[in-house]
Order: sequence, then C-alpha cells, then structure tokens
Amino acid sequence: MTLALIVILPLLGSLLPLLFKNQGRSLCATMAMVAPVIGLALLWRHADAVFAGQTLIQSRPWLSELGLNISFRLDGLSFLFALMIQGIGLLVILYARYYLSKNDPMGRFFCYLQLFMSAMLGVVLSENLLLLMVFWEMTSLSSFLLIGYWSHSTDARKGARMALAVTGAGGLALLAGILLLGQIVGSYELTDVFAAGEQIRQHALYPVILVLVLLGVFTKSAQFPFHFWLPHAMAAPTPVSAYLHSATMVKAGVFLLARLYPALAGTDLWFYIVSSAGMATLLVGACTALFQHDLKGLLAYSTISHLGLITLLFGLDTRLAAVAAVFHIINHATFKASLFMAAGIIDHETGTRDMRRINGLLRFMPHTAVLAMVAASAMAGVPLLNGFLSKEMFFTETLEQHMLGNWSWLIPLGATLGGVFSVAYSLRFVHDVFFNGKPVNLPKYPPHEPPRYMRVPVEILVVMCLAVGLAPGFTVAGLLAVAAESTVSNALPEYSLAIWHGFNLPLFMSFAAMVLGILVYSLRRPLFDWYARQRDVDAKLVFEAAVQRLVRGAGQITLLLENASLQRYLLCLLLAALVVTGFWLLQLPALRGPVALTPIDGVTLAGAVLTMLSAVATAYWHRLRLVSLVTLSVVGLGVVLAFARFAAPDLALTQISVEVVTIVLLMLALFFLPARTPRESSGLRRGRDLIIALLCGALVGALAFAMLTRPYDSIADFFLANSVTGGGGHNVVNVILVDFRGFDTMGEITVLAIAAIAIYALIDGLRLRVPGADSLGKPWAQRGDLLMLVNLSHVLLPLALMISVYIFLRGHNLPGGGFIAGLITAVALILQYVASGEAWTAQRWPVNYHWLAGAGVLIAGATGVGSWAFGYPFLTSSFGHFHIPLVGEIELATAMLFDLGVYLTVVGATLLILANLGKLPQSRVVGGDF
Amino acid sequence: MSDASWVEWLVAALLLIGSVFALVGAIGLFKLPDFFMRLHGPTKASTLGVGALVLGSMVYFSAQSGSISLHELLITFFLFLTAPVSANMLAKAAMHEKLRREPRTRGEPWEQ
Amino acid sequence: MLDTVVLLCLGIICAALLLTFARLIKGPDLPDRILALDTLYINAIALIMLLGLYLDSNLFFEAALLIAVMGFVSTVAIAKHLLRGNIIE
Amino acid sequence: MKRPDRVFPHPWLSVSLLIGWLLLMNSVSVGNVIMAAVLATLIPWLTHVFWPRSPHRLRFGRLLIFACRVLSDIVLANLQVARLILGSRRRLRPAFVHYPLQLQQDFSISVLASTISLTPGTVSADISPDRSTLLIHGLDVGDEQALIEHIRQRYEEPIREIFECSTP
Amino acid sequence: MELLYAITLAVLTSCGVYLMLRARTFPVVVGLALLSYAVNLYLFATGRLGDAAPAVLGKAGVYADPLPQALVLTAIVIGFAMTAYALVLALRAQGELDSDHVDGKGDH
Amino acid sequence: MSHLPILPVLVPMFAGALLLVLGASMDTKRALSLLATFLQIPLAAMLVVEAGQGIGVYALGNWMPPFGIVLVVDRLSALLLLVTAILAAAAIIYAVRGDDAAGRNFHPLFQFQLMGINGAFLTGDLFNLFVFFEVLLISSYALLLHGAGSARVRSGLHYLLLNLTGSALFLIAVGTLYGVTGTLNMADMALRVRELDPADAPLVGAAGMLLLVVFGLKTAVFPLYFWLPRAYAAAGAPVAALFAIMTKVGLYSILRVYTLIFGADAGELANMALSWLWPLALVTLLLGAIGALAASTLSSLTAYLVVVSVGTMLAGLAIGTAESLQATLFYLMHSTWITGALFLLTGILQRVRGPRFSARLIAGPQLPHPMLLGGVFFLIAMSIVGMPPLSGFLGKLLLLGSAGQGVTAAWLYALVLGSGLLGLVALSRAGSTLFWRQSDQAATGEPVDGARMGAVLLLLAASPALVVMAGPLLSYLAQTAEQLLMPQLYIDAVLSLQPIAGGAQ
Ligand code: NA
Ligand code: NA
Repeated sequence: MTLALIVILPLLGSLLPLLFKNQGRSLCATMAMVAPVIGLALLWRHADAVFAGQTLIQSRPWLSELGLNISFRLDGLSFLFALMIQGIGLLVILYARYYLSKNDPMGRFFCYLQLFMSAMLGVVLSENLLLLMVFWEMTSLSSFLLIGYWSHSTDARKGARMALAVTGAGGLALLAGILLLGQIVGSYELTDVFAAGEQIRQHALYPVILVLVLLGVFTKSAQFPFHFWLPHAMAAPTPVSAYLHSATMVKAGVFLLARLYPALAGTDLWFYIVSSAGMATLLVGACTALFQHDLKGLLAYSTISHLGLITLLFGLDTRLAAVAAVFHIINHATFKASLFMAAGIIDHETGTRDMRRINGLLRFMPHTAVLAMVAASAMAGVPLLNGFLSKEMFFTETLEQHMLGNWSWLIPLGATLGGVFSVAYSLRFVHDVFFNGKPVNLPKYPPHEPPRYMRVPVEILVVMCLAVGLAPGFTVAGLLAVAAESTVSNALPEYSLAIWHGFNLPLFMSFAAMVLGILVYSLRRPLFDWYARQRDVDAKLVFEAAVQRLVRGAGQITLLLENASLQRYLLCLLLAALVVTGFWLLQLPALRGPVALTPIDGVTLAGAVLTMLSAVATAYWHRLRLVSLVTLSVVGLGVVLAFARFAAPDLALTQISVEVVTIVLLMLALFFLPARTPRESSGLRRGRDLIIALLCGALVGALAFAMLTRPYDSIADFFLANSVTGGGGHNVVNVILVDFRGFDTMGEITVLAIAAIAIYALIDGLRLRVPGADSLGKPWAQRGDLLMLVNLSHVLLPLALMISVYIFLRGHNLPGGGFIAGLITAVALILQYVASGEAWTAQRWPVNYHWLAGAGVLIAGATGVGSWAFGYPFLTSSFGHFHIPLVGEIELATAMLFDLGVYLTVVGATLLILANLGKLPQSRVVGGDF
Repeated sequence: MSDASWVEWLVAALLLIGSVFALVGAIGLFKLPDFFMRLHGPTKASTLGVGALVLGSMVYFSAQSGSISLHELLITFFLFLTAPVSANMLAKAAMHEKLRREPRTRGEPWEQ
Repeated sequence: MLDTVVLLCLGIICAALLLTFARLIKGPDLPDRILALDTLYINAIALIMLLGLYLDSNLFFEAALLIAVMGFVSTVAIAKHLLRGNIIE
Repeated sequence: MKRPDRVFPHPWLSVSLLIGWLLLMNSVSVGNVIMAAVLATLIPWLTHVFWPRSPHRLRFGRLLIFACRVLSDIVLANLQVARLILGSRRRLRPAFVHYPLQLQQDFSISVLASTISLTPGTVSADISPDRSTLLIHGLDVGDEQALIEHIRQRYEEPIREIFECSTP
Repeated sequence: MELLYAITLAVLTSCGVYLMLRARTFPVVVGLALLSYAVNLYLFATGRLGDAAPAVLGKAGVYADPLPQALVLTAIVIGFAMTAYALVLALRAQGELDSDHVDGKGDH
Repeated sequence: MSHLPILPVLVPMFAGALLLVLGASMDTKRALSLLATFLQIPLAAMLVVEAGQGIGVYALGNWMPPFGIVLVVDRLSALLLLVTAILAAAAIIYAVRGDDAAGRNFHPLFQFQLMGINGAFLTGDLFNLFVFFEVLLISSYALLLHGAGSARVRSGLHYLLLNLTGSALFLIAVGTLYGVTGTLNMADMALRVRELDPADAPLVGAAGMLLLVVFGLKTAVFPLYFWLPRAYAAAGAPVAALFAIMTKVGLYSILRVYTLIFGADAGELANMALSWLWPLALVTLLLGAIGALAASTLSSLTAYLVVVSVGTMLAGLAIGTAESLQATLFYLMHSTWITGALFLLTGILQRVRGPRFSARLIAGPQLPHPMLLGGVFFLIAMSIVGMPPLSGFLGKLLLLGSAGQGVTAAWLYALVLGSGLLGLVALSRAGSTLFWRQSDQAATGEPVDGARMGAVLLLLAASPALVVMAGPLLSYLAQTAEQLLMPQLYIDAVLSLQPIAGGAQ
C-alpha cells in the first residue's frame, strides 16, 4: 500500500513540526519537509509504470457493504497532481520558513499545511469515490484552518468561514452526486464507474448527478457564480495562497472534472453547463483582476479566470481540449505559485500589497522583479513561456467547437477577450509594481531583496516556466501525455507541443489579445475611474450579510416556534395527541362495541354527578385557589368512592391516603404562592383552551366508551388462579404488587424515593418570601394555640401506628399492604408536624428520612436478590406456613419483607418531602409583608 | 336472610337511624343561617349517624359470621375523638376570618 | 327486607351527600366549604359502610376507617392554613 | 430518640393498644394476644416522646361511668339537635358563651372541650391562651348561666376527678 | 354505566386539561391532579365495570380484574411523587423567579 | 442461572439506595458512584456479546411471560446499554470534579437515572416500561435542576409539566392496549394485535398512536421538541451530556414498539407510525439545524444539534428498511457520544471563560491550551456535521445510502445535507468566535481540568473508534436491524421461556 503511505505520510508528518516547534525555525521547517520528500520518493518508484501507461490500483476492502474501500489509484493524472502537490508543497514549506514572522506559531502552520497536503493527496490518489469524498471534505476543513491561520484578523476569520461554507456546501452536493453515482453503477470504484460511463449518461438521474457533482467542482474551483470566496481567502498567509490557489485546493475542483471526465462528459448538458460556467468565470475573473489594487487580489481573480479557462476547456469536450486543460493545469500551477510567492516577497519587504503605493520596485529588488516579470509573462501568454503554449491550444480548441451553431464564434471571441484582459492585468502586475515611478509612502522603506532561500522556490518555478515554454517536448510532454491519456481514459489524438504552428487563427488571436491587452492597460485610468464609480459589491460583506440574515431568519423562526411558553408547548402536545388518536378513532366502524351496557344505579349516578360538578367547580374557581383545592378534594373523594363502588378496596385505601398527603402538600405550597390567580388570558384564549379541553375530554371519553363496550381476554385469570398457590396470598392485587409484578413496585418505590431526594435537593437553598398576611391582607392568627389538636394528635399517633401494623400485616390476604400502611404512618407523623410544628417534632423524632427511604429500597432490593441464593431470578418469592406451638399456624412470605421495604420507603420519602418543606420558612425567612 | 329475624330488624333500625341522622346533619349544614350554627350539624348528627350505621354493620357481620365483629367500633371511636377537634379548628378559622354571624347571636367570640 | 332498607339508606345518604355538596358550592366562605368537605368525608364513610352491607362484603371497613382518619387530617390542615397560613410551623 | 424511663411509659396506652389490637383482629387467639402484647410494648416505647406529660393515675371506673354518661348524652343530644335543625330556624337562640375553666391540665381541658362539642347543642369554639376560659357556641341557649352550671356539674367535675385528682 | 363512566372521565379530563392550559403554576398542578384522577380511573376501567367482587379470594364467584387495580396503584403512587415534585418545583420557581407564572414571567 | 440481564438495573439501584443510606463523605460517595457507573461498561459489553448469540430473557420472580414481567436482552437493548454505559462513564468522570457538589444528592440521582434508562432498554413489558420511564424522568427532572438557577428552573418547569402530561397519555395508551388485548407483555401483545378483530383495530391504532406521541415527546420530534433546547442548554455539563441518551430512550421505544407490536405483521396496523414519522423527522431535522444556526450560546447550539440528530435518526427509522435501521443505529451511537462530548466540552469552556463569557458566542478572553481546546472542538464539530473521516460522516453516508433513488431519497438528501451545511455554518461561526475572536486579556475562569478533559476525550475517541471498528460494528448493527424486522424472533424467545424448575412457588 505505498499509495496509502503517500497519503498518510503527511498526516503523520503533521505531528513532526508540532514536536519540533521549539527547536528552531529551520529544524521545524525541515521536519515539515520529511513527509513530502519521502512521498516524492515513493511516487518516483512508480514513475516508470505510470509513464508506461499503467494504472496502479491498490485496494483493501473496508466497509464493503457500504461500498467504501481503501483503494488508491495511480495513473497519469493522479501522478501529475501528486507530483505538483508534493513538489510545490516542498517549495512552499521552504518559502514559508522565511515568510512567517517570529510571532507566527510555525509548528501549527506546518501542521495544518501537511494536513491539507494529506487531504489533497488523498483526493487525487483515491480510487474509491467515497474515499475521495473523505479527503475532499478534509481539504475544506484543513484549508479552513490555513485561511484562518491569522485568527486575530477579522478578515481571516470571515474569509475562512466563507471558504468553508461555500466549499462545504459544494462538498455536500458532491457527496449526494457521488452517492447517486455509486448507486447507479453499483460500485464506487473509479474503474467500475469509468466502465459504466455510458450507463450513467443514459440514466434518468444523470442530470441530477451531473449538477450535484458540478456544484462540488465549481464551488471548489471558484467558478462563477461561486467564485466570490476565493479573493477573501487571500487573508491567509501568502504561502497558503501560493499553495492552495495555484496547485492544490482550487485545482481539486478541476481535478475532479478531469477525474470524472470519462464518466460524465460527452453530453450536451455537460457542454452547456461546464463550458458556460467556464467562460463566465474566465471573463469575470479576468476583467475583475485588472481592477484590483491589491496585489494578491489581482492574482486571486487571475486564478479565478484561469480556472475558468481550464473548466471551459473541459467543457468544450474534445479530447484535445482535455489535453490542453491538463497542460494548463500544470502551467498555471507553476507560474501562479511563483507569482504568489513574489507577491508575498513584495508584501514582506514593503509592508503593503497596495499597487497604488508600490511602484518602481525594480530598483530595489531587481532579482525578484525579473522573476516576477517572467512569471507574469507566462500568465499573460507571452511566447517562449509555458502559458503561451497552453493558451494557444486553448484558442485552437475554441475554434473547433460548433455546439452553438451559428453562435459558435462567441466562444473564440470570449476566449480572446479573456486573453485581452489577461494580458492587461499581467501588464499591470509588472508595470505597476516594478516601474511606474516611485513608491508612495511604503510602511517599510526602502525595500530589500528577500533572504536568499526565500527566492529559491520562485526561481525554481520560473525556471520551470521557461523550460516548459522553451522545450516542452523535453520537459513536460511525457507527463502531459500520460496525464491527459488517463484523463480521457482513452488514446489521445495527435497533437503537437511545438512553439511554432505557423501563422494561423490561434496565433492571430494571441496577437490580438496582446495588442488589445496593452491598449486596455494604457486606458487604465479612465477604466479605473469607471470601475470606482461602480457600486462596490464586496462579496465578503454580501456573504456576511447573507449569513447574518440567515441567522436572523433562523432566530425568528426559532422564536416563532419556541416562544418559551408552556401553554404553546402543551397545546402542541395535546393537539398532536388529538390528531393522531382522532385519526384512528374516526375509523372505528362503531364507537360502541358489542358488549351490553351495565345498568346505572342511583347512588353511582349521584356520585358521578358530584364528581363531575366538583371537577367543573375546580376549573371554574381556579382563580380562588383555596376554594378550588376544596373542590378538588371532593373530586378525590369521588374517585375513592368509585374505586370502592367498583370493587377495588385497595385502591380506595391508597387513593384516600395519597389524597390527604397531596392536600397537605398543596396547602404548604399555597402558603408561599399567591392565593389568587390573576386573570390573564383573553376571552379568545380561554375559548380556545376550552375547546381543546373539551376535545381532549371527548377523546378520553370516547376511548373509554369504546374500550368498555368491547370484550377482552385478559391474562388476569392467571393471577386469580395462582395467587394463593403461587403467591401465598388471597388479596390478588397485593400479590400482583409484591410478587407477580413486584418489579413494577420496585420501580415505583424508587420513583418515590427519588422524588423525595429530588425535592430535598430542590428545597436546599430555596429562598422564599414568607407572607405575613393572607390573600385579603389579614395578618395570620397569632402563634396558634391548638391545644385540642395537639393533645389529640399525640393520642392518635400510637393508634395510627397500630392501624399501620394492622394494614401492613393483612395486606397479603386482605385489602392493605405496605404502601397504605406506610402512608398511614406518614400521615400520623405529619399530623404531629401540623399540630406541634416541625421543630418540636424533629426534636423528638430525629429520624433521618433519607436513610429510611434508602433502607426501604435496599430491603426491597435485597429481598429480590435473596432468591439468587436459591438459583431463582430476582424477586422470586417464597412463602411457607409454619406451625408454632400455642400460636398456631402462621404464614411467612418473603413478599412481606419486600412489602416492608415498600413501607419504609413510603414513610421515609413522604416525610422527607413534607418535613423539609415544612422546615422551609423557619430557616430561610427573607422578608415578609409585615 | 329470608325470614326477618330480630337481628335483621335491629340492623335495619340502626341503619335507618344512622342514615336519618346523617341526613339531619346535612340538612342542618344546608339550611342553618350562619357558620357557627351550621357547625353543629355535622359535629353531632353526622357523627352519631355514622356511629349508628357502624353499629348496624357490626351487628350484621357478627350475626353473619357467627363471631363478634367489633373492629367497626374503631371508626366510631375515631370519629368521636376527631369531630370536636375539627369543629374547634374550623371555629377558630371562622373567628379568624370574622365570618358573618346571625345578628341575634348573643355573646362575642374573641380575636384570634 | 334488609336489602330494601340498605337501598333506602343509600338513598338517604345520597340526599345528605347532595345537600352537603350544595353547601360546599354555596359557601359562602371558606370555613363553610371546609366544613362541608369534612361532612362529605363523613357521609362517604356512611356510604361505604352501606356499600359493604349491600355487597355483603366486609372488605370496606378499612376504607371507611381511613376516610375517617384522612378526612380529619385534611380538614385540620386546611383549617390551620386559614389560621396561620403555614400548616407546618 | 430518647429512651423511656420505664418499660411501659404509658401503661394505660399500652392497655388501650392491647384491647384495640384485639378489636381490630376480631379474635382473641394466642397469636393475636402475643402480637397485641408486642405492639402494646413497642408502640408506646416508640411514641412516648410525643407524650411529654400524661396522667399518671387514672380512675378507670369513673372514666367508664363518665363515658357511658357522655354516650347517652350524645344520643339524647342528637335527638334534640335534630329537632332544632328540622324545626323553624327562627326559634333558635344562638350564643357565644364564655365558660370559666376550673380544670388546669391541657389534657383534661381538651377532654372537656371535646365532650362539650359532642353533647347538646354546644361546640367548643376555642380555649383562651391562658387556659382560663372556654369559648362555647350554643345553637339554642336559653340561659347562659344554667348552661355553664350544667357543664360544670355534669362534665367538668367528673373529668377533674378522673384526670386531675392528684393535682391540687 | 359505561356511558356515565365515560362522560365522567370526559368531564374530569376536560377540566384538567383546561386548568393545565392556565398560565400559573398552581392551577396547572391542580389541573394535573384532575387529569391524573381521570387517567387513574381510565386505567382502572380497563378491568371493566361490573358487579364483580373485589379480587380478594374467598367465597365470591366473579372477581374483578386485579391487574388494572395493581397498575392503578402504581400509577397513583407515581402520580403522587410527580405532583409533589411539581409543587416543590413551582415553589422553587416562585423563589427563583419571583413569579408563579409557568414561563417565569414577572407579574408586572 | 445468569442474572446478568438484571444487573444493569440493580447495580445503579443498589448504588443509589446505598448512597442515601451511607452518611459518607463526598469522596466515598464519588468513589461508589464511579465504581457503579464503570461497572456498567463490562456488564453492557457482556450483554452485547450474549445478545450476539441469541435473545436473552429474564423472568422476574420466575413468573413466565406473558404473566410476569420479563427483561429481554436482544441486540438492540444490549447496544443501547453499552452506549449508555460509556456515556455515563464520561459524564461521571466529569461530574466528580466538582459539578456534583453544586447541589444535593447528585450521585444517587445519577444512579437512579441510569437505573431508569437501563430498565427502559431492558424491559419487555409495556407497563414496566412506563414505570422505568418515570424512574428516568423523575431523576432527570432532578438532575436538570441540579445546582438550580433561574434558567434551569424555568426550563425545568416546562420539561416537567410536559412530561407529566406525556405520562398521562402513556397511561391512557397502555390502558387502552390492555383493555383491548388483555395483556401487557409486548411480545404477547404483538401476537394479540395480529389476531385482532378488525372492528377493534382502530381502537388499538389510536392507543398505538398515542404512544407515539408520548415517545415523540421524549425523542423530541417536531412539534414536540420545543422544550428540549432550553432545557438541555440550561442543564449542567455532565447532566446535559448524560441527557444525550435521553432522546434515544424515546427513539428506542419507538423502534421497539413499532417494530414489535405494530411491525410489518400487525395486519391493519402494520407500520402505522412510519408514514407519520417521515415528514415529522424531516421537519425536525430542518428546524433543529435552523435553531443551531440561531443559537447564541454553545450550549444551546449543542442542544439543537441533538434535535438535528433526532430528526436524522427518525428519518432513518421511518424509511424502515434493514439498511436504514442499521444506519440509524450507527448514527445513534455516534450522535449520543459526540453530542455528549460537546456538552462536556461546553462545560469546560464555560469554566475556562469564566462566568462573564460562559458559553455565550461572543468574543472572549484568551484561552489556556488553545491548541487542545480548539483542536478538540474542531474534531467534535467535524464529527457532528458529518465531516470525514469521523463517525458522523459514516453515519450520514450509511443513511443516505439506504434511501434509494426515489422521492424519499431526494427529501432525505436535501434535508440531511442541507442541515449539515447549516450545522457547518453554525459550528464554524461558533468555533471562530470562541477560539479565534479573543481579546488580549487572559481568561479569568478556571484552568483546564485534566480529568474533565479526559472525559471529553473518552467520548471523542469514540468517534474515530466507530470508524475504525466500523466493519464488525456494522455487521452487528445489520443483524440488529434484521432482528428488529423479524419480531417473531423476539416473540418466540419471550413466549417460549421455561420457568426454573422446582421453583419455590
Ligand atoms: Na503601483
Ligand atoms: Na413550616
């Protein structure tokens, strides 16, 4: 897996600079070079094979069901790119060693750079499209870090975010496109995808896929109208720009265009979309570049323009155009990287990038000037330089294209126009910076040549421009051939890389571009004035405003939905329940089922009426809180009676006990809460609530009626049949609670214990105003002398305890049980608190209720675990009848031990809640209305 | 219980007495003019009413099971214990709230 | 006969229940309502005792006993709230 | 919890519990008696702290006689109250009566107040903070002094004899 | 009887829901209590209304379905725990926000 | 017999109760709580292994289904136990560094919370599920309010009251289901629903949908999620992190009930929830992303990311194929751990930035260890928005891949990818504000605590681990999805259980 190694090396290598960041800048930079150097060596090992036209595929299955395999591909195209990425990467590292200031954390820089390098290598070397996607997104992320490297600068942060947002969005579209592609092909391996090219283009989803993939490509390659992020990415340190915007990041887009060319190209749709985007980008970029006063801005737009050119070439969709495109990729990488570096040197030495201030630098840094001029000439397409060659091929190909019918001449015209501006801005770069009089007010004056080794990378690149331009056959031809061949995935037609093709139309176009370009440049003053008068559209501002608007809109939507109103949320919940339940209920053939109704008796009717009226009264009087509390108690009593009426004594017992504890709680709460509810909701709101309430009522009523009139076949018979033999108790409800479904009860007492400790936690630190008067403003009675109550409460306690024991013991066979017994004990103790006060009671009854509640749960749990000893599951009960002399037969069941746990938990939890709540105002008096 | 024994008559009488007393208590509660007067109805009549009912129930279940069932007495005992205290608490509350009294009431309650 | 008597008694208690409830609704003051509530509890005891007789089941004794206990406690709690605001001091 | 000074801190309570338990169980088996004895020991032991002062000597016989008297009064009183309630409400003569207490112990005062509430047309509305006066509301009071005298003779004296004979 | 029961449930639920849609904590808790009465009665009724005897095994012929009763018992206890917590949280809100509005809005 | 299935419930229960009983020092409590929590990991791992060999059934009290309550360990339950255990371990590591002392009873509440969650995952009984829901809810109310403060009280009140209403609906639903089918055991109920009289089916359908509303509230699906963002944002870091599993309890319940009881074999009621869930899931996804974009604190941003993850998972669930369920489960693991990590990291940032800046997305002071904090944030954010090579990317890939090429896929692609973009914008804005836009002043808050950071890293490490282990993991998940789509396996395993012979009964 040498290919994987090439990709992984920089990833590992990204740690080296971090490790050596304090060991000197040179060492740090050297360490950063380790990975690319090894990578280049590894790449070189495969060079022979690649140049022999072989495609090297190394694959290891990973998530094969997903189609995601670790497979890498090395062919001409990926070889070319891998070479550029690592080669130019090395130069950038060398350059950055001198570029970065002492204050810039160099280790971090090289770390990010290598992360990015790894991602780029991954993109170009992936055989699996999903794997490619992985690296694709990694380039977005790592470039985000690189662009935002000078994070203290607002421009850098915003530029980074913009780049990430745009390329990220494109990446998502690309992901969608690739997924669809993979689904159509049935594989994500490029080999399979190439083989299925025809199938893809015939598929109904081809337009969708093409658009999605192109969205990814265009955003990454800064094609119009997604080009706006690129100039703002110039906030990055110049080495980053030199790397990302010449050879790598933006080239990832055109790389993908080239990579998927065999699969996607060859249709009209491809031509129209790709070539028009390319043409538009070419022109917009070239025009705008001329008007940039920022040196890097000019280069940025020029980059856009050249990317447009490459895209246009791919769009022209001839195999020679593809060759030209690949060739221009190489050329652009070399001259643009060197130009960025030169710009960086100038920026470094003068302290500014404003071309209106930088003038006549030829005098100060002749060496750099020469290098920059050569590179700029290459950019302009001056003969004898590499740019000229590919541009000639470009012009040739535009002339070959007749897709537009009678309007086909527009393509070469546009190309020439692009050439014109390209010449003009190149000229501006040269003239405006190195000639054009004297510098104006430079921050650093006088500028010097940069350190020796900072210039080396530029020199190397410029030499390459020259070498390719002068002797393409010796230098680049082989590489170009294999790269282009693997791009079109086919044998290439004859083409010539000669400098001289004779006097032909392309040459004329070049000539025209040259002449007109000079003319345009000479007319720059009125043009600049004209441009300055144009409404200044700063893409960053527009983008930021758009994002701001998006965020604001998002905020509005969010606030609209989540207005922090419980009523709204409850309404949603209730409406949801009404809708979904109503939907099904309405499908019932008849609400009333087949079971005959039982007759109504007068007593039940009276009880029901009483209960309903009290409920209505509770709602009606809810603003008078104490009154509604009284009517609520009547409802509770009605429920108790209903339980009794329908043969559920245990429930009646439980309900009545819980009832009183709840009332005590409500009274305690009412002390601190306002006694009356203000009238707040409008009539409309009340009407709406009433309708919702009635609907909910109707729903529950309908459900109940439908269910009650239908037969059912219950598991209950089992409990009735097994209660005595299996559970040892005659009270089936209790046996269910402590045995058949003891696990529920276990959970239930835990809930109670949790509620108690939660309430304890909630009361801790609670500060409440203690009202000194009731709702009518009447002060409370003086220290209550509740003589009768105090005496009675003391008498009742032993009685109540005895009743508790009674209820507890008989629970298994008769109504009762630990829970009810616990509540009775608790209520008896609460009565002590009510009668004699918290302090008095706590002093005499210093029980740790935490402990009691915990012990209850522990006992119940331990009873359950006890059955393990006998090899039975948790909570398996056991009981036996024992004969004791004199006493007679008694029954002992482990379930009773469990019930004891229940009892203790109930007592502990209930008192933990009430006693602490009662303690509240004494310890935390803050202020009263006395 | 097809043929009415004396036990049955006793039970029936006790039940009727009890129910009627309970009703009287309720009537008192309903019709008497002020709170303090209404207080009398439930404290006594209803308490006794339930007492008689309980007694009836006790006799019935004792006769039915053949052994004396006395535990119902606890309810009566309990009501007799608590009714005065409830009345006391309510009266105190009423005095605290300075509830309207029937004008012809003689004597004054005191401030709470 | 006893069944008839029990039914009759149930009817009487229901009447008592409704009268008491009428007082609860009428008020006019809170102590009146609380008193009515307390009476309702007592009537409920009667009702449950009668129900036990009617169903010939002595399983309702505890329910009646507990209503007595709990009715008392809640009456006392509400009354104390009226008096002192804070029921556990 | 403090330990009680004696095994049976409140013997009468223990006896009551013993009887109460047997009542609850509806039977007097050996097992029940044992259980009752256990409870009669355990519960007072647990709850003695809530009974800071209790009548140490109690005349049980007199208590029994008194209880019977009160019971019969309750029955009679109820007939009377029923008549009052069902009769015309115009004829009622409601009154608040201030009853000067002679009893001194809280417990016996409570017992008296309770007794008054359970008997003819009277409800104990309140006890003055200094324990000197009992506020009674009567449903139909003809002569206040007669009522006070009646209560004194029929209830307060016996209660004093039952609970407070040991105290001056 | 079934219809009466269903209507009673409907009324309890309506009142409960109406109160829960109020803006102050106390009525909401009261509404919750009403709703849980309704729910408990509903759950209870799944064992059907009839003249069956309590599920205490003895002499009776037909016993009520004990399972819903056991479930209701659990539901009552849990409901109690929740109501208690809700109340104390309402107090906490009153203390922390100085308002008993369910959204913690000030009174003024 | 093996008692392993019940241990995930019993261990925290006993630990919680012991913590109440012991009047021990905070250190002892912490040690006990840590021990009990960490014990969950091997327990869950063993259950995962066991579940791989077959569905385990544990009959409580030796009462056979459908009469007694059973715990059922299938692949899904075991998986969720493991997810919970690891999340809880990180949360408790974080908590013992001081957050637990912000209020009373943190550790017992934490343990009971685990008990509730684990119980909900394990139980095979519908009413018992209700009980465990209540256990986990009451603990969560308390944990949410741990340390109190007005924001917590405000949102806690809403959370509580909504869920109380939800519990009422739950009971009505369970009641109706029992009232018609006569059983509570889910396997048995599934059988009885299949044989339902068509005249009764709509009634059961109504009850089933009511359950969906209840589960939807817990899962936080539109329009029932409104409570979540404020509540999660207000909660303390370890609590919020633990809450990352809470929505999954709802999701689990939906998965369980609507594959088992109302699955493909349920006659008229077959797959009845899916058509409702699909649009709601997409809306949830979108609104979650919109909320994330609008968030003004990192905590609420994270909370909205939870909503996004809910929408994503529900969408996968609603598609309902084996592949989409597999994707959902993978996404579940990923999103639980990674949002947990982000909640914890938010907590650290709040401490480091000090109370003045807290987690608000405004320019703050210089942070100590910028590389560490920023790097961890960057990785978490990457993973959450689905950037490769972390688990989020794989989750998204799986999900999108399972959608096919139809209209379904179009909606899913558009919303999943669109919300991913919104998330990307939101997180890049948040990250650049927190880590790049700093004033010159040094942080006034606390230094970075190593153990807290360790907790974050533990969860963060899960993300690459999920990718590295994706091969075997996905095959486990594929089998899990298959098991879910073949409820007969579950039913047979439960209803064929035999009692332990010679029982003491
Ligand atoms: Na210039
Ligand atoms: Na208090």
